[in-house]
Amino acid sequence: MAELAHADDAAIADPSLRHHFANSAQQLDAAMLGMWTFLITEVLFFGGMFTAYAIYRTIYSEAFASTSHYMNVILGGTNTAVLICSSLSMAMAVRSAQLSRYKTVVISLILTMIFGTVFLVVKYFEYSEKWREGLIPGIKFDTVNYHVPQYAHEAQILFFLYFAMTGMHALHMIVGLGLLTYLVVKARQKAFNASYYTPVEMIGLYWHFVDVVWIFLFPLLYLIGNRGPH
Amino acid sequence: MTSSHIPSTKSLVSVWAALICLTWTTVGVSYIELGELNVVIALLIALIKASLVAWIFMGVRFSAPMTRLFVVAGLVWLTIMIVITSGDYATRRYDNRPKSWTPTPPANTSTKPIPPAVGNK
Amino acid sequence: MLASLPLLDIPLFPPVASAQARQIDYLYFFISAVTIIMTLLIFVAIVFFAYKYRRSAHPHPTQIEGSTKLELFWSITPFLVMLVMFAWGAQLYYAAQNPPKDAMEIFVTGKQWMWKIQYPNGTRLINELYVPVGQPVKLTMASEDVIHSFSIPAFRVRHDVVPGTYNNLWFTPTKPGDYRLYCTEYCGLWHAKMNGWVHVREPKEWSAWVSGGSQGSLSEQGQKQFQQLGCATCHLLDQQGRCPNLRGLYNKPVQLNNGQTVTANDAYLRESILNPNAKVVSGFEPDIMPNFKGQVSEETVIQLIAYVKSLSPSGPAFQQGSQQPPVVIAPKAATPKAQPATRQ
Amino acid sequence: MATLVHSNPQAAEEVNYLNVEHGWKSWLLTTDHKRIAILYLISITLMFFVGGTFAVLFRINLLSPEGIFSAETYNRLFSMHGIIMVFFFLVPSIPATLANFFIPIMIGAKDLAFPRINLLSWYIYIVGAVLALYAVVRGGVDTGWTFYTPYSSTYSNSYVLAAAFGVFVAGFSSILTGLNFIVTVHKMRAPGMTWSRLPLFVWANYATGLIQVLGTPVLAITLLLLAFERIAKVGIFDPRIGGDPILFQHLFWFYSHPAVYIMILPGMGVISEIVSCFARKRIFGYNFIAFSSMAIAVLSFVVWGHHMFLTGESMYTAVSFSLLSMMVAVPSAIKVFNWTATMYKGSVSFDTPMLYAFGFIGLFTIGGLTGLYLASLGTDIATHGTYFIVAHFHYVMVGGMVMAFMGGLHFWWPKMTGRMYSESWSKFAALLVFVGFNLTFFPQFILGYLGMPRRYHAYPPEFQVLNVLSTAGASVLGVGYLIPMIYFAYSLRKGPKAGPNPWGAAGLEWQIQSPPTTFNFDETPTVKEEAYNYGPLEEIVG
Repeated sequence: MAELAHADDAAIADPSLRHHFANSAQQLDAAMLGMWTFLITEVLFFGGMFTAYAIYRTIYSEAFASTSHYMNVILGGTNTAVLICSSLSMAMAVRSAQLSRYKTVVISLILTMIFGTVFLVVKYFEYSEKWREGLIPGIKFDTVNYHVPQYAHEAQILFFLYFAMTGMHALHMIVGLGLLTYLVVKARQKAFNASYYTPVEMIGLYWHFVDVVWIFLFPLLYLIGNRGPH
Repeated sequence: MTSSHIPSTKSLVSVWAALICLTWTTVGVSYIELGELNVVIALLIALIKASLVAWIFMGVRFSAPMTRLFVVAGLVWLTIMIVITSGDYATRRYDNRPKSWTPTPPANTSTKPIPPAVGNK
Repeated sequence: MLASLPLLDIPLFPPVASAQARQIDYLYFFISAVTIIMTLLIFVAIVFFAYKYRRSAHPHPTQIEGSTKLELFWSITPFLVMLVMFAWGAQLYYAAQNPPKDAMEIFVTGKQWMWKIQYPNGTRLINELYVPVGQPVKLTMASEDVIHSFSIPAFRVRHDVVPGTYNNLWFTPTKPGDYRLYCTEYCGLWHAKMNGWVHVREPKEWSAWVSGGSQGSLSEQGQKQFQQLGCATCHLLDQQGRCPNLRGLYNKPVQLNNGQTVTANDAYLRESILNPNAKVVSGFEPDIMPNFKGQVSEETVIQLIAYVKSLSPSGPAFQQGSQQPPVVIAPKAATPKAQPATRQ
Repeated sequence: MATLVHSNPQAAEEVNYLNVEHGWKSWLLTTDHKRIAILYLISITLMFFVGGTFAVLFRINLLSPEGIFSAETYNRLFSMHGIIMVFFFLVPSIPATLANFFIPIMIGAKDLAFPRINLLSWYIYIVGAVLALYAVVRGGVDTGWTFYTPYSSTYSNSYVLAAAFGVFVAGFSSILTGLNFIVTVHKMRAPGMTWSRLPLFVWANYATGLIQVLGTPVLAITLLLLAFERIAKVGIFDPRIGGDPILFQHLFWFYSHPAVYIMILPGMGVISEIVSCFARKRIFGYNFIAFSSMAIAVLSFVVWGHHMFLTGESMYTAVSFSLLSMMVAVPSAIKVFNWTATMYKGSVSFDTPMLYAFGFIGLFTIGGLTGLYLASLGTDIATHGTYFIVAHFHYVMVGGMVMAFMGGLHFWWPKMTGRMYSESWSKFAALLVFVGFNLTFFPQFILGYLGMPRRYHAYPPEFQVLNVLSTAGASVLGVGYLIPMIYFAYSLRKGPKAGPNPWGAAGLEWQIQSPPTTFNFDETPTVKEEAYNYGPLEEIVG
């Protein structure tokens, strides 16, 4: 356990040390463990939908393959690339916070936010295209001129899962953008330096997690079955 | 990630490059018709990408063994859920497997023969 | 077994009216014995220790760390006892899930707050089930809306009726009488009203009842529907029409155009009626048979299936047909549009 | 309880967490884990009595075979009773109150790892509770606490969305509490407080934290998918488009079975503390009890299939779930044997907490053993969906969990409030609860095997006598739960002052003043000896 002899002078030196922690190393470890535990809950939260996807994919594999006719792989691919770049810029932000480079922290955070917004805009186009083609299960889904009418019903299951998963993912992106704005405001006040960068690190973990979820969503939803030239 | 371990820019950019190439490969592979294998390859590539992001970007490389245990525990619980639930569906009898049929309305009492369903060729 | 307290006539134990009931009761008694023994053991141990080592009589406790041998003993022995319960229960469950081949088949449809029961000879009842003593009965159950659960406590049988699937349940009544029938899965407002009676009668009395007033057997009604719905135009019975010939189809392996082979049981027939393109027989074109989903009612589907079954000689015991060698439906590889060669 | 202001003039005004600051702001914006525990205690007691009144109401309805209220009212009463009791009383009760209060003190820390998240979890609980009460006021939900589709998604026209959203929000409060406990036990232990010196109450709540963190998110996503399906009129659980209602049950029970262990594990932790204190003895087989808590936490995630044996599950799944369900019963058996063995050669005193511990061990044994009827496939056919199951889980939840909660409350009340409560009244109440409980739920075992189905507002006339017995028991139980409210409130005002260690117990929480100061310890203690050190070690049995 942390040595306690000089606990008090550590408290004086570091204003951000919370009273109930012995020293900032213990506080950072606690924050990291807490963040990882939270990410585990997110893994299981998305896990429920992945379980449903896995089951319906095995039962209705042809119906799911028929839905790839409507999935725009180019938009999905660019989105994946955009998210990977945002992960890079987020990692750079964390790195420069650890090295107390105040300017690069602000720039990379803003870069991450730009990539995030680009992702959401592309997502908006995909959703509106699906709305126009009438593929929203329940609300607007014309089973009559679905391109393989016999699979119209099972395809609704996939589109339900598609909107549930990508919707939840987009919601997490929006929350991430909110957190990033908070970080940018604090970074401009030079709040983060080598001895105190926990918020940047934790929101970085959250952002990378959201990217990992998309890394799994993209192949499972967009690259189903054999799709000739799209 | 204690403060002594900071990832170098080189390692970050190389991970980024690897992720982009892997995305290209997974899209490319999906155009080749391999039947069941398509899903397996797509998931494998996604797994590699995810572990790359976790190992370098999320700093699992430097973090304490307890954090790594937590990450592994989370993935183990996810596999428990997926494997056991889909195990049930894989081994179910044909009768009990979900099939798409709708609850049918009351019997068609009119004597007129039923026209074929609208929309079918 | 003390079936009820004499004075207040409180029922303490359900009637034992089916072959399964006695078997499940034996397991029930075994687990009850284990429960009572263990509860008394713990109860006596606590009372004895609490009394013997009460603070006034035993002020100086002797600290004991614990003993691994004792711990291993009382974790392995309970597990062994539980393994016996597990194996015994699994064996009963396996028997309950696999009805005998010669069981008489009755169709049950669970609909919000009533049980519609159809006999192969066409009689239809609501919340009433007449069965002969000693004859195994298999219930094939479907639900039209929510999950119900067909349960007859006197026979110790119960199975959920899940919409979208066929569930079956079987029993062999052994004691004539009237037994209650319940729905044990919550299904809405009048869930408590969804009960009925199971009347077990002697075989003579039962067959008289069965051959009594009924508008033609299920398969005859099925035949009427078969004509009326226009199935006969494609499914010719004497030679090969544009669609597969249904004579002798029931319970036979069928080769599909995606290479799979499926046995043509009730669920296959029902799915092919409601969603024909889901499983197209090899050598035939999809999208020829109209989709009857939403056009035909539950009873009509069951009547059609009964009619198709009556076409195959190896139908269930009710039509005493002899066991014929399995007939492979799929014609030899023929050009799609050409007249497929007739079967041998 | 009104604001806890001390008006006891003659005692030297020692500063403690209660009188260090006053006014509603100091309570509603506190980050002191002790005050948050008191806030939780008040809110879950309210929810317990709301749920309890529903229970008494529908027990009255079951007095006559045709039922006194309408079917509609009965269906909503039992559903809301289930939802409020499970998600708003049983899941948070011991973790959010007693564990929240005592884990930091027991491991020698000033506070939990994330005090602000602790307060946030209480506010989220309140938002969830308000949503659930809104659903109650507007007419309640009639799907049962299990929300089974397709009834809940397409056929029910009650406030399913409001209730499901309330439970969804309350789930996050439970996740945050679990997260707080895990990080605290990992990172905030005082020097010398190694894992093998942790009190068993901390072990039990650490295991509960793991289940809360790993299980609750799946409930969140399941209820979300249900809400989407209810709004969009079509969804993945809808059989009309090929969905499978059983998938909802898989995802629901993946959380809800571990949730029943979230409810019982903290109770087991409390009983380990009480038994070793009132037998003045080291707990028998410390490592085995600690290890069995962890074993329960892990095994509880692979047994959920026994809720669905009769839904057409495949044979292999049913057999494997039945075997695993038998394995998960072993750690609970180990705990019961160890508590009994702890009393061997002890010096047992019969204070109220010990009476509740006796009650817990007896009733939890019956509850646990009757679970074997449901784990073994054969007898599950005869008992699924009947009152046998209602009796089983009430024996474990009310006979086990609520007994342990009352025992813990009586055990730590002097430490939490610095006041003793009346000994005779509390013993009388404990006896009343024990008698009322058995009178309520034992007849239901008989009704169960007779085949009376659950959730029936009207039943065949031959079951009437047993139901009347059960209703009589319910009223005795209700009174048994009201009496503590009175003597606890009385003790706040006029109870005799309780010193730092009224029971002479071992443990860090008994070495500080009661009620403790805001930062618990003047300087962080160093732990040198074992967890339950009531005297030198004399004997190793066998």
